[in-house]
Amino acid sequence: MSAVQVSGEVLSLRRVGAYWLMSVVAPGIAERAKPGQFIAVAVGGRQTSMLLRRSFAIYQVAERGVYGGTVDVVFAVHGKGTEWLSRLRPHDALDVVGPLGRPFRLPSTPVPVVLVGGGYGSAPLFGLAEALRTRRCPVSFIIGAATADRLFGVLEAKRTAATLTVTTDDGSMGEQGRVSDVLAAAVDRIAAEAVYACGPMPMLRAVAGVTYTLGLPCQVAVEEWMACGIGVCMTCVLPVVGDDGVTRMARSCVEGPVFLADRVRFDAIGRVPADTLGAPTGGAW
Amino acid sequence: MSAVQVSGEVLSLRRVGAYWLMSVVAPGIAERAKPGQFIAVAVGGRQTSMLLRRSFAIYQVAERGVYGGTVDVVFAVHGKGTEWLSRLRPHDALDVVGPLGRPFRLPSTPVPVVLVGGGYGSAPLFGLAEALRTRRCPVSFIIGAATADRLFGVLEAKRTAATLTVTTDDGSMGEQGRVSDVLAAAVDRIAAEAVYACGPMPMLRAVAGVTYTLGLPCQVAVEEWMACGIGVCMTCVLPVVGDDGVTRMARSCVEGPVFLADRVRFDAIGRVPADTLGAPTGGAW
Amino acid sequence: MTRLPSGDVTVRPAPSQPALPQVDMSTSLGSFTAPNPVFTASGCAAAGQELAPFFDLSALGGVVTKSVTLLPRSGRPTPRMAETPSGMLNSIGLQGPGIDVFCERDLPWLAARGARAVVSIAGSSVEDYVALARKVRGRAGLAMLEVNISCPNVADRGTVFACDPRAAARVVKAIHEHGNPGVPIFAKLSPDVTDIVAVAGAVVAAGADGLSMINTLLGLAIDSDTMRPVLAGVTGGLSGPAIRPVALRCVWQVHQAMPEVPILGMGGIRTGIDALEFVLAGASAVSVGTAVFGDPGAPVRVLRELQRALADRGFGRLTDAVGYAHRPAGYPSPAGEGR
Amino acid sequence: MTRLPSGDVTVRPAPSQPALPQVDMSTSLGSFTAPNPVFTASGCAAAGQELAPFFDLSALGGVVTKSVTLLPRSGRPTPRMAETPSGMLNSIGLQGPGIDVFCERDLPWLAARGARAVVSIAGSSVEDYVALARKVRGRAGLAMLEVNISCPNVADRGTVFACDPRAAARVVKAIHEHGNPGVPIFAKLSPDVTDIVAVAGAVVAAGADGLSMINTLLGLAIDSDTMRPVLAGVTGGLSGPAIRPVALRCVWQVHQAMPEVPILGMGGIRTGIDALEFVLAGASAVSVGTAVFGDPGAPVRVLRELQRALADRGFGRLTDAVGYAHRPAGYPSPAGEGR
Ligand SMILES: Cc1cc2nc3c(=O)[nH]c(=O)nc-3n(C[C@H](O)[C@H](O)[C@H](O)COP(=O)(O)OP(=O)(O)OC[C@H]3O[C@@H](n4cnc5c(N)ncnc54)[C@H](O)[C@@H]3O)c2cc1C
Ligand SMILES: Cc1cc2nc3c(=O)[nH]c(=O)nc-3n(C[C@H](O)[C@H](O)[C@H](O)COP(=O)(O)OP(=O)(O)OC[C@H]3O[C@@H](n4cnc5c(N)ncnc54)[C@H](O)[C@@H]3O)c2cc1C
Ligand SMILES: Cc1cc2nc3c(=O)[nH]c(=O)nc-3n(C[C@H](O)[C@H](O)[C@H](O)COP(=O)(O)O)c2cc1C
Ligand SMILES: Cc1cc2nc3c(=O)[nH]c(=O)nc-3n(C[C@H](O)[C@H](O)[C@H](O)COP(=O)(O)O)c2cc1C
Ligand code: FES
Ligand code: FES
Repeated sequence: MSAVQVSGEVLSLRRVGAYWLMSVVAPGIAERAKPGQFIAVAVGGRQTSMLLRRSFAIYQVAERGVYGGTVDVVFAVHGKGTEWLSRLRPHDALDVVGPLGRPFRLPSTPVPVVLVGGGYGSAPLFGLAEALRTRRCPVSFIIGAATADRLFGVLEAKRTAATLTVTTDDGSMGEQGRVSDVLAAAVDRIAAEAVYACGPMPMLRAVAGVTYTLGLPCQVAVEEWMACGIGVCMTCVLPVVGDDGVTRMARSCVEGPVFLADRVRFDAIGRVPADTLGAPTGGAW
Repeated sequence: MSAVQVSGEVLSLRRVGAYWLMSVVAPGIAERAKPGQFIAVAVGGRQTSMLLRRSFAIYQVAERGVYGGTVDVVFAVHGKGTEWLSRLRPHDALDVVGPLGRPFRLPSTPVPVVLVGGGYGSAPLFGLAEALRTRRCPVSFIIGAATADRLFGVLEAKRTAATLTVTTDDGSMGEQGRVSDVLAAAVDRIAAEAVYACGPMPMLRAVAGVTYTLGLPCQVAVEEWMACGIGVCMTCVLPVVGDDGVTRMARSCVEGPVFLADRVRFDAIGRVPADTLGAPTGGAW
Repeated sequence: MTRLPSGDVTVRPAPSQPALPQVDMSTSLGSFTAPNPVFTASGCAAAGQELAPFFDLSALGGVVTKSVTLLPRSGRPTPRMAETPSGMLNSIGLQGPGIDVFCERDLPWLAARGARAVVSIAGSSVEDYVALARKVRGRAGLAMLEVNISCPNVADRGTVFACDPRAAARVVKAIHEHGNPGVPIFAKLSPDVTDIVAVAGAVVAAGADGLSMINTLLGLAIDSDTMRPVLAGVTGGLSGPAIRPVALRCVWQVHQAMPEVPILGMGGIRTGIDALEFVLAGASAVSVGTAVFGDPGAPVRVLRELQRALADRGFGRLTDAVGYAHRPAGYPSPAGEGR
Repeated sequence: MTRLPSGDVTVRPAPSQPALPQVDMSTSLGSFTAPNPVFTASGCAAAGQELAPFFDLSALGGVVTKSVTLLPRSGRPTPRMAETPSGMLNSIGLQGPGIDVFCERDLPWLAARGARAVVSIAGSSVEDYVALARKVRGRAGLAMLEVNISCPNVADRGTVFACDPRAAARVVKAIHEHGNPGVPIFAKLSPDVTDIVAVAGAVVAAGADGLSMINTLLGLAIDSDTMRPVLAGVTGGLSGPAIRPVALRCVWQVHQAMPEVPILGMGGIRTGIDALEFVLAGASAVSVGTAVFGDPGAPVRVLRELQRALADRGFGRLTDAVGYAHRPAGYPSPAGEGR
């Protein structure tokens, strides 16, 4: 469903561990949003030197409410723009474009699935879990991060998921290790037939490796630097294999952010593989 | 006394007619300020696209207080920066440099004087009036503007001045006309021996014309576009005749904003008179 | 998806648009007369499809498409962009499907929607450009040809055509004589030259019907953490409001030197007032580029704001405002009396 | 002045500065070794006096003075400036007292305060430059000569010296041979050229000990109310963070072409991280210009921030960071292990 641009309003903003949970009144977006899609918000205000929107995965939405539809996102303060966002107050205006990107595709039959989230990457998985449950798919969660305060949604996952495994690199919570270390076991436990993952690129690569050896279908939601978020600038590309077996530099904002894991050339992120359609052939370009 | 840079804090901000009256906690500046000096404030916040400070004449100061010294300015919303200032809230941080520029020189004897203010230009005259009164100089006020809402300080002038004349271009308050139309009469009434004026350049020129014919000494506080406010950039210049009779392009931020009216080449504002020191001599520059 | 506790809907009315004052916004770019002077910018609107959700493409003067090459191109590795103060750097490397797919898929799509396509072409040799111009000749929806000469010339150790008046002229002349696209040819100039008026003069003499200016400035950003250039391509093109003063200067200089040559002006336009400044400096039309990334609806907003700004200043026709900032002292104001 | 109702004073402690980590900040610019790499920029610090209330001038690597001419100059009419997105335009016209007053009044003042003066000179002929260089020869406090060649060459219908490699080289060669100031000669380059590496090569071959880059970009602003150029001088020089990517690109290109030539880098530096980026790109020192207008204390703050940024990245010496962004893959990191 096509994106809209709305002048929204901050409803609430609060800390959750190492992150911020922001609720924005953005009528028109909530109604359209599907799990895995994202929004792009303008930052810095009228006379700002920051031209580009910041993108955030949709954590949850409320289609209607006293205020009209609301969209929630979970974000980490990374640089100038997110720092500005973290200082917003309720009722401040926020220009939002969304919903953007391709959502997760849902299984047609009620098969058990494992959802794997790294850091704030678990945020979009809760909407997905809900949609899966309405299709009566047993859902198991794996949530991981570097440290305990960077885990998001552990309690909610406990409440809503069949099983939950938590990992931290430093062992400050759950099992010490990476989500990919515990994936095979989690799949085994519920005889999962599909895996969905969202998180940093190295994690997605590891998850894709595991699902590949297990021979399981896997969808990943990637995060690439984006200038426009709507498909016109070509900055957000990564090498993806098409149905025709040909590798193209695909725009993660419109052809993604959700991709089939086995189509993403994780070994070549940031590069242009030589066999990519239209890859440099030496001098002649 | 030399300027300081302080990270101040907005104490209050309220509308006064067509203007905003802003009180800023700026310790170190209040103690140093003299009538006729100004402050330069940074606008737009951290990631702003606005690089340059905005300058405002000091209306009044409180050297000490529960908050430390405060400085008050009166400003009109003119463009981006003043628009941003008008949306500040108490406790917001504001970076202030001041006090800047040369203050009004005070008469050594208790002579009667007339103070002439146009628009927000009357703001700096109240501090001056107070200083003059401590020297037992009878003070008469002329306050003018285009319309009634653009007059500033009428009540305060009524309260504090020996006599007050108000003019508006549209006659919406006081006498219809310009401040310069009523200056001669005001001078006459108290046998004034000096005139001080602050306001738009055309008004200052007219006032200078009147005091010239009356043979009275007159000091004017001018307003030129300023990039730095501290004397390093050379953007704020106007042609001024020096003690040696030579015209130079003088920096209004450090050699002004207060000048002797008969030294300012009002006929040549915005130009470089041919007899200016180092004026273009054709090709050779 | 997860539902939050919810009450009644409050319908928020869309901000009502006050009716626009009457101004004749039409403008001529060589033999092409556009209904209005606001266009997209090449590489900032792809081939239009992605902007359709945000506004009606036929409402613009035209849609300038991403520079297309003879063969498909993968473009450069990532990162391809860096945000800079009031600007951004990009290093895309002309990623695209190639001219054949473009003509089969994209051009017809635009034509079907009544959009006027300004096709931007990019090559690495004079022959490339000629071949590209031939490919689009007579296609439905084609309104103008924009020749992006900010490309390395393989025959000349990769010197950018736009940086050498002779090379730039050779490209335009060849298109004019051998590749004639049957529509106005606009040459797109780079600001990274010592004398842009000389380049402008050369391409006009070679047969360009008009000039698009400016392309991006060559820039670089360093990542202070990795302590290497941010862009995989090392250097990139600087765009956005940061470069607007440079763009206005280029338009001013070229219009002053050759007032009869139509200019499609661009560089940091974000509002109707920005667009007005380009028109006053000498542009007959403008492209809105980077602003689209921050505000997908920018082109139509700019058009609306420009029309109002012209009316506010007493202009009944856009064309009366073109180059107006060059008028001598005492020249009659749009409203009539001298200024 | 008017007193508001007042109570007790609250003394607010100045924000405490955490002690700076040890880093050898000294840098060599030809035969001149500066204690640290942060300088003011010509035209953004006058001759230093006005900045003294805000910081100790001797704490900087040096004070680059406003370009001085042989005779006094009134400069141009006003308006002389316009604020632009993340930048500003200026058109001052080299207002100044002339070299004699400068040498009598300003240079001694700086010397008396232990400031290292980098004297910037500007002329309209080769002879002017030679005469200026002679005038400052052997003066107390003189650390370097910066040759501002972004000036119209009267002998060549006003073409700017910096825009013509031959003219630029002629100026530097003449100073080198006939006007030898007895200190390093830095030529200040303009970015408004097709090939800045060529200009750099020409002036270095002519005897320049180093390069200052970049000067402002030529720009223009239109007043949408008067519908004329804002600046009395019509065009002006664009400076500030807006141009930083262009400045970094110029420094990068020139350092890559001639890594042994010291560069005084500038263009939009506002923080220590900005300064670090110039150093990593190849600058041995930096000038802080426009940032001073917004923050009079900027140069010393930038110095502090740069020192901390270097320490945070494991650099024990500034010189180890110069050009570090050009290192090949696998080059040892400042901390030792490869990156
Ligand atoms: C599809 C998508 C979904 C995302 N979801 C989330 C989320 O749910 N929570 C969250 O905290 N972050 C999320 N991110 C990352 C988030 O967009 C960046 O952290 C943010 O843009 C950084 O902006 P900044 O101004 O703080 O950093 P700066 O470094 O100041 O940003 C400078 C520029 O780089 C771009 N940029 C920098 N880092 C990133 C990045 N990691 N990804 C994309 N662009 C970047 C910015 O958009 C901006 O244009 C998502 C990114 C994408 C593409
Ligand atoms: C010594 C002095 C004292 C002043 N005192 C007052 C005062 O008491 N109250 C008040 O309302 N205004 C005063 N002004 C004018 C005030 O500084 C400008 O109105 C303000 O800078 C406009 O900023 P802006 O961002 O709103 O406008 P913009 O047009 O967005 O400003 C753009 C740039 O132009 C400069 N500029 C624009 N107009 C002026 C102007 N009139 N004078 C100087 N610079 C300008 C700004 O500083 C900025 O750099 C004073 C100016 C000076 C020089
Ligand atoms: C991401 C991006 C891609 C671009 N691609 C092209 C291109 O393919 N061909 C071209 O002629 N110009 C291209 N440009 C330049 C723009 O068309 C325009 O000339 C420049 O960005 C200045 O305008 P702006 O500041 O409004 O963006 C591109 C600009 C950007 C930001
Ligand atoms: C108001 C102003 C005046 C300047 N005057 C000179 C000058 O006289 N000589 C010179 O070489 N550069 C001059 N410059 C250019 C600066 O020295 C510097 O090269 C340029 O502004 C880029 O640095 P910045 O962005 O830090 O200001 C001037 C710049 C400004 C803003
Ligand atoms: S972010 Fe612009 S195409 Fe994806
Ligand atoms: S404002 Fe810079 S010298 Fe006066």
